[in-house]
Amino acid sequence: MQATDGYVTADGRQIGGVVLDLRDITLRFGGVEAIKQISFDIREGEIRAIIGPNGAGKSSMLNVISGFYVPQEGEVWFRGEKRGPMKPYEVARLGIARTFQNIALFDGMSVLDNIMTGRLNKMKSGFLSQALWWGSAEREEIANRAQVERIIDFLEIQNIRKTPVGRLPYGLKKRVELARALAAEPSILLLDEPMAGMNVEEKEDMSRFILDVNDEFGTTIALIEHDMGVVMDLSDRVVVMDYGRKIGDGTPDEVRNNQEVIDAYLGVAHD
Amino acid sequence: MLDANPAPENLLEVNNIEVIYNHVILVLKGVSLTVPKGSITALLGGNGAGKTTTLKAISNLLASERGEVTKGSIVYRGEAVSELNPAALVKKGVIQVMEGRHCFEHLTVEENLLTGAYTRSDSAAVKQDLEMVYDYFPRLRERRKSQAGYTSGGEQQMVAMGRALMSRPETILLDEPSMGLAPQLVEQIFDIVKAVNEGEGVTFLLAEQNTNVALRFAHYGYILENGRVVMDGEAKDLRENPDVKEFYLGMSDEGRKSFRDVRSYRRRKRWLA
Amino acid sequence: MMDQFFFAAEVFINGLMTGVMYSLVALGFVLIYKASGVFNYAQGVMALFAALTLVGIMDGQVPFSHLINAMFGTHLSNFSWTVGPLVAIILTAGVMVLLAILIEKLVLQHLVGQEPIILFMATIGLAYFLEGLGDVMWGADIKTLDVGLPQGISDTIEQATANWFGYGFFIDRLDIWATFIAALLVAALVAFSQYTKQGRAMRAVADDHQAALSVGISLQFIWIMVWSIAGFVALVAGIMWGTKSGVQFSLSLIALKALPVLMLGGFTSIPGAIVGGLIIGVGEKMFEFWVGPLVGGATENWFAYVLALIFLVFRPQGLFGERIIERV
Amino acid sequence: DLIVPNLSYRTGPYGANGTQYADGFNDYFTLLNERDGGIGGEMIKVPECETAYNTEKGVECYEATKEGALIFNPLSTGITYQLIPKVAVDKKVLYTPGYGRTSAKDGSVFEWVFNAPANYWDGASIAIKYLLDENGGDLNGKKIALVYHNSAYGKEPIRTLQELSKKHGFTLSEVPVEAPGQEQKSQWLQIRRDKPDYVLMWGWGVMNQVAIQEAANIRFPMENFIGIWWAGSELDVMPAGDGANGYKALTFNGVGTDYPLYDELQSYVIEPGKASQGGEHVGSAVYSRGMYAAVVIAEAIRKAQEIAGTSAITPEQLRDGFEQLDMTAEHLAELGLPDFGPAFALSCSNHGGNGMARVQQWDAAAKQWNLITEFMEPDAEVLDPLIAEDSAAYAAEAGIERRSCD
Amino acid sequence: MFYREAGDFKTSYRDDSQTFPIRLDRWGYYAILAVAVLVVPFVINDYWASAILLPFLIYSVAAIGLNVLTGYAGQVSLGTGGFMAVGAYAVYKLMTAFPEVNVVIHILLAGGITALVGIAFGLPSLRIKGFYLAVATLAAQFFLVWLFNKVPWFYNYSASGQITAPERTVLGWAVTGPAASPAAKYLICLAFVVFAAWMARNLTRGMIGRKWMAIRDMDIAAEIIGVNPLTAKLSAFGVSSFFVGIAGALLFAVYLGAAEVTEAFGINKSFLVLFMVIIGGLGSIFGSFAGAAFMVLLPVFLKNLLVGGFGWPTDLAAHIELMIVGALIIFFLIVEPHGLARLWRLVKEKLRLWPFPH
Ligand SMILES: Nc1ncnc2c1ncn2[C@@H]1O[C@H](COP(=O)(O)OP(=O)(O)OP(=O)(O)O)[C@@H](O)[C@H]1O
Ligand SMILES: Nc1ncnc2c1ncn2[C@@H]1O[C@H](COP(=O)(O)OP(=O)(O)OP(=O)(O)O)[C@@H](O)[C@H]1O
Ligand SMILES: [Mg+2]
Ligand SMILES: [Mg+2]
Repeated sequence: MQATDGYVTADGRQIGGVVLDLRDITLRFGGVEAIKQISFDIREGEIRAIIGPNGAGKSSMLNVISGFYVPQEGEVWFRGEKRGPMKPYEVARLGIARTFQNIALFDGMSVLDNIMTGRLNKMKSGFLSQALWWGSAEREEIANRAQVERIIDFLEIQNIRKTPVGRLPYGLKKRVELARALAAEPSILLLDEPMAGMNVEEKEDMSRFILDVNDEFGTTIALIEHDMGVVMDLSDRVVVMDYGRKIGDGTPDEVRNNQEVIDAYLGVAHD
Repeated sequence: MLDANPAPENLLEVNNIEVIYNHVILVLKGVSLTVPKGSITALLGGNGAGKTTTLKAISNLLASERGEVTKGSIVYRGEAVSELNPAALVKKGVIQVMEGRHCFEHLTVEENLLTGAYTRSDSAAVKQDLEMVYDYFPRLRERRKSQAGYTSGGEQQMVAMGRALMSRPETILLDEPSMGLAPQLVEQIFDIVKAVNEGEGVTFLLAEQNTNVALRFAHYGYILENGRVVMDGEAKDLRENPDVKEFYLGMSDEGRKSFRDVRSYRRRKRWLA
Repeated sequence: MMDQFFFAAEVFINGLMTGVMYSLVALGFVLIYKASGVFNYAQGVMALFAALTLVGIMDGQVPFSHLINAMFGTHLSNFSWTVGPLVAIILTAGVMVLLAILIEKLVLQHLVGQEPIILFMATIGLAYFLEGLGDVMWGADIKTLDVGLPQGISDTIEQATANWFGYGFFIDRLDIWATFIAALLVAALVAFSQYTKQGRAMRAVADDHQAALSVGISLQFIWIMVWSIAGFVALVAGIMWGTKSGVQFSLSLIALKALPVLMLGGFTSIPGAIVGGLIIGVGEKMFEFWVGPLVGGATENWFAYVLALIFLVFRPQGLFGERIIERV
Repeated sequence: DLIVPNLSYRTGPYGANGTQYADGFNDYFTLLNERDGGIGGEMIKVPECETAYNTEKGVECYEATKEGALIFNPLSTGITYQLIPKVAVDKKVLYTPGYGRTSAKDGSVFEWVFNAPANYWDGASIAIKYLLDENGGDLNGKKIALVYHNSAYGKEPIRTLQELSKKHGFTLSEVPVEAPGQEQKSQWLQIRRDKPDYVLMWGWGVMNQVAIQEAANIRFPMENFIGIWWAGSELDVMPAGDGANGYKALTFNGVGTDYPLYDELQSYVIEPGKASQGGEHVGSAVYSRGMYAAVVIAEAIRKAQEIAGTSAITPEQLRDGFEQLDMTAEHLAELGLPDFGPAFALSCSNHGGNGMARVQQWDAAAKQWNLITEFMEPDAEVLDPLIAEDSAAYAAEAGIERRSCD
Repeated sequence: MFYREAGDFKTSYRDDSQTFPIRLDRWGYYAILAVAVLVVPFVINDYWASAILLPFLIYSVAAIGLNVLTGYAGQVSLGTGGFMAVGAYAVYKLMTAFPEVNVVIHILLAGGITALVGIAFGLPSLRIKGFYLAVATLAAQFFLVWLFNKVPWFYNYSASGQITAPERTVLGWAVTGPAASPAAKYLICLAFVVFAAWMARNLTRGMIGRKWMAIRDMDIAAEIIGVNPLTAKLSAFGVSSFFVGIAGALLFAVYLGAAEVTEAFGINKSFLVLFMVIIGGLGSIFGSFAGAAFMVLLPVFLKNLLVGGFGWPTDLAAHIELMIVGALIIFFLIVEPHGLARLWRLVKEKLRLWPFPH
């Protein structure tokens, strides 16, 4: 549909080539076929939404990308190379970070520590140095802490940095999760329902963060969301899934007017 | 609700309660609300406002989170209930659908629904209700034999909702029923709420972030900020309130704003300060 | 040659029987784990406590006699009566129910919703307490327990097998009884937990305390019920092991023999407790018998665990345990 | 006052045995205090401290009671090993009759430790000697199995038995039982298969009861089953009921209450209600052994007072008392315990006596132990080199100068 | 407001991540350390050393070790006794094989050897989780004890299988063997405790610690955000066993002086250290100390009270002591399930607010 080396969005951003290409993915759990023969791609710098009814297989798709589920069939291509079987932590090293639908923060740790874990692939000091808190370990800790503090400022969570995350209300947890993902300075950010359980005001905040990340760092974003307002406003292209199949793929406007999508998901036409 | 003649059919009254977690964290700072029989009352407010805490205080589920009600009283059908254990409260007809699903992971979907009917002994009627739930949520019928832990987020939400309906309650406390549900299903769930409310006279107190939908279906609403009720009124009045419109419905004078445009300066609400 | 074969068969059968004895202890663990996700460290001590109480009642011992004597300078030891086994068993079961109620009221109730390791720790506290209580109540002597279960080699089986195979099998009559009793218990418990409302509620409680509360399941009731049943199972285990080796402190240590059984069968599976017991029993006996002499013997303790460990590497939830749900 | 702490254990897996021993120990000193006003006019104080058979608690008890104490008797091989180096520094006497470190018999290395009248190696040797007597002096080609508690204690006799098997031509098989020993099916099936002529047992606690039960189960002839003295209490045989009839065990003390001393115990201690724990276990095998330990200690104190010319003796003086102790048969009879223990004499180099013990047999119908042999001497020819070797190794390891004993 | 942090501002991230960010705490700890080093050695006697301080210090090291594994990395282990035995036997073999080398090096090496053994037994943790893992570590416990009991090489072929620590000196002071003074033993243990606590603190405040905690709190999520479970879990097993091995070495060489594996390093040790960690507080270094103090001091205190104070017979006292210890464990769990460390923090929070309720 678009030129192979990218396209320009309505608001004038330049979108690059394909960074992540999923080809004919099929994923089964015993008898349940969660994903059936799905192919789609994600391009450099774009905001790509994945939508669909509950149980359509959206989260499973993200799990396939993160390497947590291994599809029975199909291939994942990353930056023009076929990705072999990879452990999730190896995928993380490729610069793919994510948030989770059912918040997966580390409850026993403070907000600050949670976000710091996001930087684990950026910190290289050796075991001994850490054990003795000598030289590189301390310097590195401080340098990374400074980075994290920037993210904390950016997401406006300064006042809770030392709070254990277990005590936070839902919405703030989502924000901390985003912060943790951002701390990894990912090139691709996968967001699984980042705005569930938020009111409009908070969704606005979240939207602002997502757009800013995309803008400032050029981060590619894949986004699952049920709020059509958000999806339609933010995303450049949308994939629609239903019962594990892909039933639509295109710009928000194209999807919005796709009859199959309306029947399966949107119900009444959305404004 | 400051009527001159207090409605006698107030099913639930929460009077000025304070909740403290872990002996030190004061979360609710004097919340009062009343839920008339047969109504749908919405509890709105941002993250951390204290909605969940309020609901848990009512259903006495705070103890297991090391929280306690330190002041105020909770009256259900004219009877103080803060000393009852949660099971006794369910027997009285109050059931809560907890935030974040809380399914029994290792039980199948069907077993989950059946535990909802734990307090009932009319097995024939239970069977009927099971069918009713499956009719409300056809997706669950398909997955009846799978372990709830392996169903998708939305499916789990349906299980939680269905499970509550199975107890044939008089009052349902619903905590964020729309969270994580596809738009059509949100409508559908609220339609179910409405149907159950109108058809069977079940009273609802629901905490909701999706103000838009909530205010469309509710009769009355309370807005909670920072552990206090900052505004309350008939749902239709609230819908018209300009502040509510801006902060909870995302409307400006020109209609709905695009999420892309919120990046510029925004006026912060200052109801409390 | 033939003798060797029969001998191996005898070791095998005796292994099975030993396994059943282990299972009797493991069952109590499974029940409580299933119903509350609590790993009840005190199960072994409960067996000891039950057996002590049973003997105490049967012999008409004055409970707390040592304490009373020490405080008031009296010389109490026994009442003038003794109690028949059946009545004593019923009375002891009553004591175990009472104990369950107390445990719920004083311990579990206050720990609703805590992490499993905390509850585990609480049961350790309980184990200490019960151990002390058992000693204070009934004294620390070794007591002989005889509720009329037959003991010793079964002559019938020996003669029959001697006639058939020319090799008389030695099988302990107590073990045969244990097998019967275990089979009965397992059948009853499986039926209870899978097919009754309370059984379902019990599994629900294990999954999520809060959610169980929110649908109106009374944790209090479920816990008292389950701990009572587990107390009864402990009593059965205590009777069997107490008959075998006298009622004494070491009885509480059989819990350690039940752990590999549990692990292998799966913490949540009642049939698993039996199958696990059989595998462990046979495995450790065969190993001790044929490999033990080569490496110096006394291998049973660790071998049971290593055997279980090998199974776990392939099935991390044990043979019949519920799948561990891993999702994000 | 003379302080003789009683490091006892009345709880834990071995609590039942420990209780009886401690009672016997206490009661004898009570008797001396009540009847004679102590020893040489000094009252004996016996502060008791619970060790639960646990080494760390044992050390705690030792430290807590050592102030002013003369002598320790912890009834645990593990605790003994802890205390051996400590008593040498603190200069306290350690008396471990029938347990502890065997080579402590060598007084030139273990200045402060005494283990008369017999030790484990003596026990092993005497058991074999008894079997030799039974078999007309020839054990050639016989099979003997050793069932043992898989711990330091249980392993003690192995070396000795191996030496003896070389000397007498029997084959020895070793069958360890992991503590606590509640389950011994495979061990006894093994014995059933190998059909040894005799089984010896070094067991403690529940292991004994189960072993005797299982032996009865496989119809092992009980009279060919011999336990060490710690596997020879009523507690061990009672649970097996009639099955245990004929079981034998070594002992170095008398059993039952058929000694003149018990009359005095009855009138001075038990009847006035001063008996430890109400006198429930008076006359049992382990009670008697505890009492016997107290008798030896009392006699050593008496001897020390005699040598030192003072009644308020120090531990050093007590050590000297032990080293000159001569327990003759007559002396025992004077104490009201004729033939209760072996006659033995100690010296600077010999802290273990002559190692004599005898055999007792269980009569299930009468529920009592009967002594069936006289005191027998162990095979010094085999034991002495072993002891010399082990004590030399210890001396080298711990850097101890061998004391001159001339 | 007895306890204040107001006015104690941090101006650099380094200050903010230090061990005791609050000035009052910092001074408190320095004061305790000063007393421990400068006063205690001069007043210590045999009883205090043997009955209280040595076990307290040594078990603190073990508890820190187990806390790393269970409290920080979330892997429940019941193999502590076995790993302590590895430390003890390793130090014994080293001490007897290389008498000329300083014993401090032996102890550290013993820790290292234990770390290797711990890593080997940690391998199943990659598949096995929760209580299943706890029970699986029992395999290590029983196997190791059996091994040390069975293979005479480990105990230098001594007749009874006991091992006895020869005398070794540090800076001219005997620290092992019967002639070691209580003060010398105390100081060497104290040095290792301080070293262990400091090192554990460093590890847990840095990235390694965060990886452990991430695995503990939600292992799948941790893996997806980039934690390699293999290295994280095995490093936890390694570090934990290192400390536990040191504790075992100290327990044998400095405290007991002689040991027999079945008795000194049995399953009860594993449970004891686990109790300390849970009672003290999982995931807290301070908790390790609190738990060790609780489990070491309480029985001694109760015994002295019941037998010494009330003059009860020892057996009754021992039984009732068990009941009281059990009841207290339950009581503390009910008051604060997260252990004494959390209780202490709560008290501080209250003090900060005092006299206001919240
Ligand atoms: N167990 C707890 N311990 C301590 N603080 C808690 C606990 N649970 C909730 N809180 C605090 O109570 C406040 C109110 O939380 P609550 O969950 O009631 O908010 P909410 O209105 O339901 O928010 P959301 O819309 O995000 O669910 C929050 O600030 C939260 O940090
Ligand atoms: N590990 C698993 N084992 C078995 N079935 C699974 C597993 N993970 C997902 N499923 C099933 O696959 C289907 C797709 O699940 P998925 O979580 O991807 O849905 P989703 O599109 O994210 O839905 P929602 O919007 O409700 O979150 C569901 O029916 C779910 O039950
Ligand atoms: Mg999803
Ligand atoms: Mg909420």
